[in-house]
Amino acid sequence: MIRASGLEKRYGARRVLVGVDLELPRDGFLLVTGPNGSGKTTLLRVIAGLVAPTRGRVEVDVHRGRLGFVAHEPLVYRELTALENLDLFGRLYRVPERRERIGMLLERFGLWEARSERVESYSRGMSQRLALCRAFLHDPDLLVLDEPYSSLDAESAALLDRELAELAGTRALVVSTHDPARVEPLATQRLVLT
Amino acid sequence: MTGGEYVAAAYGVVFVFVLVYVAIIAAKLVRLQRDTAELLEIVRRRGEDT
Amino acid sequence: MRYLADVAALTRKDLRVELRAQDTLPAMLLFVLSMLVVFHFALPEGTGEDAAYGLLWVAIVFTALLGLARAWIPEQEHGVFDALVLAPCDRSAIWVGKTVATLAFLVAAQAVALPAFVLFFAPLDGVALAGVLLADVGICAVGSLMAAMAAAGRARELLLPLLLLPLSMPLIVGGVGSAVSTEPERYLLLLALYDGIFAVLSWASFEYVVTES
Amino acid sequence: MSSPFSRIRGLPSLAAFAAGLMGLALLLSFFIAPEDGDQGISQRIFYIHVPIALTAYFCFGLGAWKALLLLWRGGERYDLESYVAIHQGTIFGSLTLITGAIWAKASWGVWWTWDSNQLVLFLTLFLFYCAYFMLRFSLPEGPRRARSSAVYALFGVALIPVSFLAIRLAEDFIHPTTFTRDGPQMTGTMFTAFCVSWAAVTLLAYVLYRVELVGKRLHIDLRELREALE
Repeated sequence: MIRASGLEKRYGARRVLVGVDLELPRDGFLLVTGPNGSGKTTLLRVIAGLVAPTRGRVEVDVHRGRLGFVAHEPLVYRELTALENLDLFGRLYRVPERRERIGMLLERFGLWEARSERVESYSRGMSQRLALCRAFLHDPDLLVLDEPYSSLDAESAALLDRELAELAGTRALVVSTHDPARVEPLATQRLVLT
Repeated sequence: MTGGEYVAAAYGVVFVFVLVYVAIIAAKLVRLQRDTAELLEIVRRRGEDT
Repeated sequence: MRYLADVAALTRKDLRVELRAQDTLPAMLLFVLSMLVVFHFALPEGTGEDAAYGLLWVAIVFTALLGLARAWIPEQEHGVFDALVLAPCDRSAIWVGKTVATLAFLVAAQAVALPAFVLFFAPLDGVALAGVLLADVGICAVGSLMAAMAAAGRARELLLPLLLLPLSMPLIVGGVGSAVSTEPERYLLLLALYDGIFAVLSWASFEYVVTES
Repeated sequence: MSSPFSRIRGLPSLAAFAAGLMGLALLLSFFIAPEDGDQGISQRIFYIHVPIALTAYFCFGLGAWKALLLLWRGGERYDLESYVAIHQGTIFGSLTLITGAIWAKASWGVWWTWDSNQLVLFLTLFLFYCAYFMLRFSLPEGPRRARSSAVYALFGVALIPVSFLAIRLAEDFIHPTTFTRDGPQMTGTMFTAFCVSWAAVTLLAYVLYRVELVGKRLHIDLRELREALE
């Protein structure tokens, strides 16, 4: 699913990624750990195709429509409600039975009551959960999650654990996190960036 | 200003521009030379350490 | 067909976001009206109507610039731009949606400004209105692309006018000409030519401006 | 088959050839070409002003061509080449405006005239390409800056015909030209002087372009070397 060799990324003189090689099968679960500024986010953005590596090559053979991405920011419109955001992305990703699937996801992530409120009135945790809904909306083959647990409360974190446990093995996952303990058992591969 | 002086002015400006350009390129060459010397220094020092 | 559905979804999103945020449209309206009032004082007694048309077009261009400066702000909050770029739709649809939405707001602002202009200064005939609409299309098309370029830069409010003003020169000539000239058809043709060339060029190059790989 | 031009590939010989050609051009335009009937000696500015303007167009065209290659085929080197070509174009552009102003002063007694479509078009393009550098300095280095600059460079070339048409149409209502200056009728030697100086100035621009390119590539290689050593 993902093949990368000699990946390097440099912003001016600062080398963010050096000599990263990885190979992830279609059902692999890659856990990426490392201190702040070690290039976790950059690596995940390179895998997602948002950033071009300075040197080296990365091949991700998944169609853009089959990729789910969660970043530090929720990537949703502040002025729109949860329903409107998911409806927009549902259309762009051509999700079948869009309404039912959105309803189910909002229910599962505890956002059903707040579905018609604007995202700008959401707490950080709620926005993060909406971002997870957006990433899972089209049932992607490859999920790239950049510190998905950030700003989630205990209950939501447990919820995400169950989700990841369910997904592991059925599709490719790349997860970067600060407390790897939660995800450690599910990981089939580990990459520590320094 | 007579016609001839204007012609001289026009060609003069072109000449000055080219000269200024050559001066800028010369300045760049000097800087490149200094950079190369620095790198040489680093390599030489590294050579002595090993 | 898919493309049109994407464009419709994106345009509806842009219109809804803007109507909810309620900051660009009212600002554009007040801006263009206050400019017209300022022009009244700027035009000394003796100047003819032509000067008024000229200043109208200055007001139109700068109102468009005001709207375009805010065009991609919603996408930059919460980094939504990445989500749009990652979506499987053709990226030019994002540009079409934004252009249509910005055009809608510009026309809405002009719906108030042009009657005010006729009231304050000089009449506007059908051809002049056609000139305004054609120029609006041109400046929104090119402006949306330039705004997307400037969005990735540091001094984006400063950069956008610099990028757009030279490009809008033919639009101003076409616009003023359609209002002032005795045979305005040629100017409408110029505007149509401009729209044709630059709308297609913007449409084709938008993808390159917003992606890296 | 080594035609004389195959030996000219190297930069030093190219520069030498350019210098020779420029010398010939100066000789022709000052001494060989006859003096113009009505404008007298000031007409000789024509031999440097117009070639510089055409060279600026050539540089902008070269920049746009490299930009097209970047967008079409990708490749880091085209971004630099497009940038340097447009940089040359702007330098020759400012020269065009200055020599044009001198010519306007000599021929019509005013430093600037909106009547000359050529000069007005050039002023628009000059402002456009100055904004090109503002765009480059504002965006962080990377593929996105290269692509945005390339797209902007392509817009520049599309702007030339449209602006020319707009300026020609603008003549009617801004103010009709008080005097028309159709292309100067050129006798045989005048025309050869013009063509030689055109070729000489274009070659000069191309040599400066290549020199600057070498300098910039050397700078990038050194930076890479430095990073490798750290």
